[in-house]
Amino acid sequence: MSDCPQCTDEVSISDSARLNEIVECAGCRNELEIVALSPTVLALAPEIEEDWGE
Amino acid sequence: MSDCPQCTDEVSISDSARLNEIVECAGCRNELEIVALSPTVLALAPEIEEDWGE
Amino acid sequence: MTRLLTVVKCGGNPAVDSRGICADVARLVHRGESVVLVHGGSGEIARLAGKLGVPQRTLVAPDGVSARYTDPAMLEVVVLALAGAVKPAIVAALSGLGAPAVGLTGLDGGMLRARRKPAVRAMVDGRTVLVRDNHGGQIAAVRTDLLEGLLRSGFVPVVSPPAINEHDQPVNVNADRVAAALTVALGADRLVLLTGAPGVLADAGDETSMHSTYAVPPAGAPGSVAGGMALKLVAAREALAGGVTSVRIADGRVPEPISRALAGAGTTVT
Amino acid sequence: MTRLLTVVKCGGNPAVDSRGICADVARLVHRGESVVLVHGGSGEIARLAGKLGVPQRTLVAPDGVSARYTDPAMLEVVVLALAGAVKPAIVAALSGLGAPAVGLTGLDGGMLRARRKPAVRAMVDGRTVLVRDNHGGQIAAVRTDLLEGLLRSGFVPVVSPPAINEHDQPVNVNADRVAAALTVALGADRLVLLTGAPGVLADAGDETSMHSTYAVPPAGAPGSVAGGMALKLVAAREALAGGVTSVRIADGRVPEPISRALAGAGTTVT
Ligand SMILES: [Zn+2]
Ligand SMILES: [Zn+2]
Repeated sequence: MSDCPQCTDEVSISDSARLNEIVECAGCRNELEIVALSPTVLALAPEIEEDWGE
Repeated sequence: MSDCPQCTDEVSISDSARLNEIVECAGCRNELEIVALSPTVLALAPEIEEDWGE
Repeated sequence: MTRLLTVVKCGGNPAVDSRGICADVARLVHRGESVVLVHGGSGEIARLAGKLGVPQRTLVAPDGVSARYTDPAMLEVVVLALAGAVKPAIVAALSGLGAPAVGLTGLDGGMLRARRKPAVRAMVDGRTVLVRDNHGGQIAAVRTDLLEGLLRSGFVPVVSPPAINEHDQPVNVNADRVAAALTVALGADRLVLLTGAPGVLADAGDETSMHSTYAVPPAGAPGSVAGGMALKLVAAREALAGGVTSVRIADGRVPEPISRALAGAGTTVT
Repeated sequence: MTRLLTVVKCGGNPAVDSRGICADVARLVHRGESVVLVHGGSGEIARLAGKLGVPQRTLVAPDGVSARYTDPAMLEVVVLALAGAVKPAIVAALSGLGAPAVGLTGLDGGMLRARRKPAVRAMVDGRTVLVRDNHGGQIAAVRTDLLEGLLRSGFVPVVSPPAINEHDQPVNVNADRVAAALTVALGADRLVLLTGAPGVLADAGDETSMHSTYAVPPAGAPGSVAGGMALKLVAAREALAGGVTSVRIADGRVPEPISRALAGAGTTVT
């Protein structure tokens, strides 16, 4: 478990989580990035305009 | 020993001669190229304008 | 520019016959038309990456579309392969056919300015992750002065990625979209995207299933087509949106592939 | 061409600071002068040859002068390194300095036509042998239309080997001699050959032994100078013979190396 930096809800993190993985906070629905592991640190994921084919 | 293709003199070829080596015929003073080994075949070496720095 | 101007994109795909394409470019030039040839080089990139021990990796977006993962080592390989191997071979081939070619990348004359995104979302082992060292980007601006000058003087520009970003660093961009962006910016008459298939196929495994025309949806991923072709259709859509009236996707494996495409072979994208 | 035109050759030698050279090129361009920058890339060639497992070999002529043995594998490495690595880095650097650069090789627009000799004589283990797969040659003709058009439009051409032979195949040529040939063909005002030494040294091990002027003998190998410098002097002689009035060999390792050379630093070749 780790705290959401936006709403401070607890966010459950799987044991197999990896650095830079995106998880969604069930409380505020924001997308969060795992920016550190053991202990897990979450940050608001940057908004990215998705455009593939690069 | 091998024959000069220009003057038919015998040209002595060392045991350590290598392919494409240039030897001079003592008879006609032409430069000859070893174009085959065992048996040795000699050919008149092409005239080349030497220009280094390439 | 009053002469008919065609932008041609060739692969990439080793199945595409670059000698035949060069011969056809020379033919067009010799009858007084102008051509800009845009090239990729996936085969040469793969060969060189293998020789240099740089792993080829793919980013898969959450929607399933995939793209090359251009980390710094791969960016070096991409530029080596395109600018240092594929392009000199094309320029020498065109020269041998009497078409005076000039090889360029998007760096030259600041031709292709790109934005590199600081991070992209990708699927890795079923998880969505942010990838921050991808040196791929999308074209943000095109300068045409260099190309226009060369075309006026009768040269055949041979153009490929990389583009240059706002920090003047090279960025990999998709070559089909380079071709589309140049077609729009130059106000060219026609865009021909050559590929290793007869055109856009309804069934990727069946070469007889070609659409003679294909209406690309106005937004989102084009449906029911595989990876590389989806990107060609995105490029085609960008060209159409920019006012290009003739956009064809056609077979690059046949003799005179450009002439055939201009005569109606392949898929007209609308 | 009415603007002052300077042809600058930079190495090659990893000691030469290409950032400083690019900054100086941009300075000249911004004050209204024209510059053609010619580059080699021996450091990058060596690095890439090592990575690709291509041995670097040298041909030693019977008179003791040596040159790169450019077999087909090495020709590929040379073109990869020059066109695919060194040149894009220079073009991006100049672009970042506000000098719109265009990277070219001798293939582009048929700029540098070379003759490849079918065979050269070389010393191997003390014996004279003929080497037939050397893809090095000498410049036979220069076309200036491409360069002149680019210079008129305000671009900075960034030029390197290879040249193209009569069979439209790439041929390696010496970059110093490329610079000399372009200076002559363009009718440029000045040729500056930058190197990893203060100028022409009387004693190669003593940087204080620089000749401020050096009269190069009208034919034959320049006496009492080591390999790389001998070739620069041959190039300088070719420029002088072609009517160039200002030929300098100067230090490429210092800040503002071109401005310093033009202000009198280094060796004036006469
Ligand atoms: Zn939350
Ligand atoms: Zn004889």
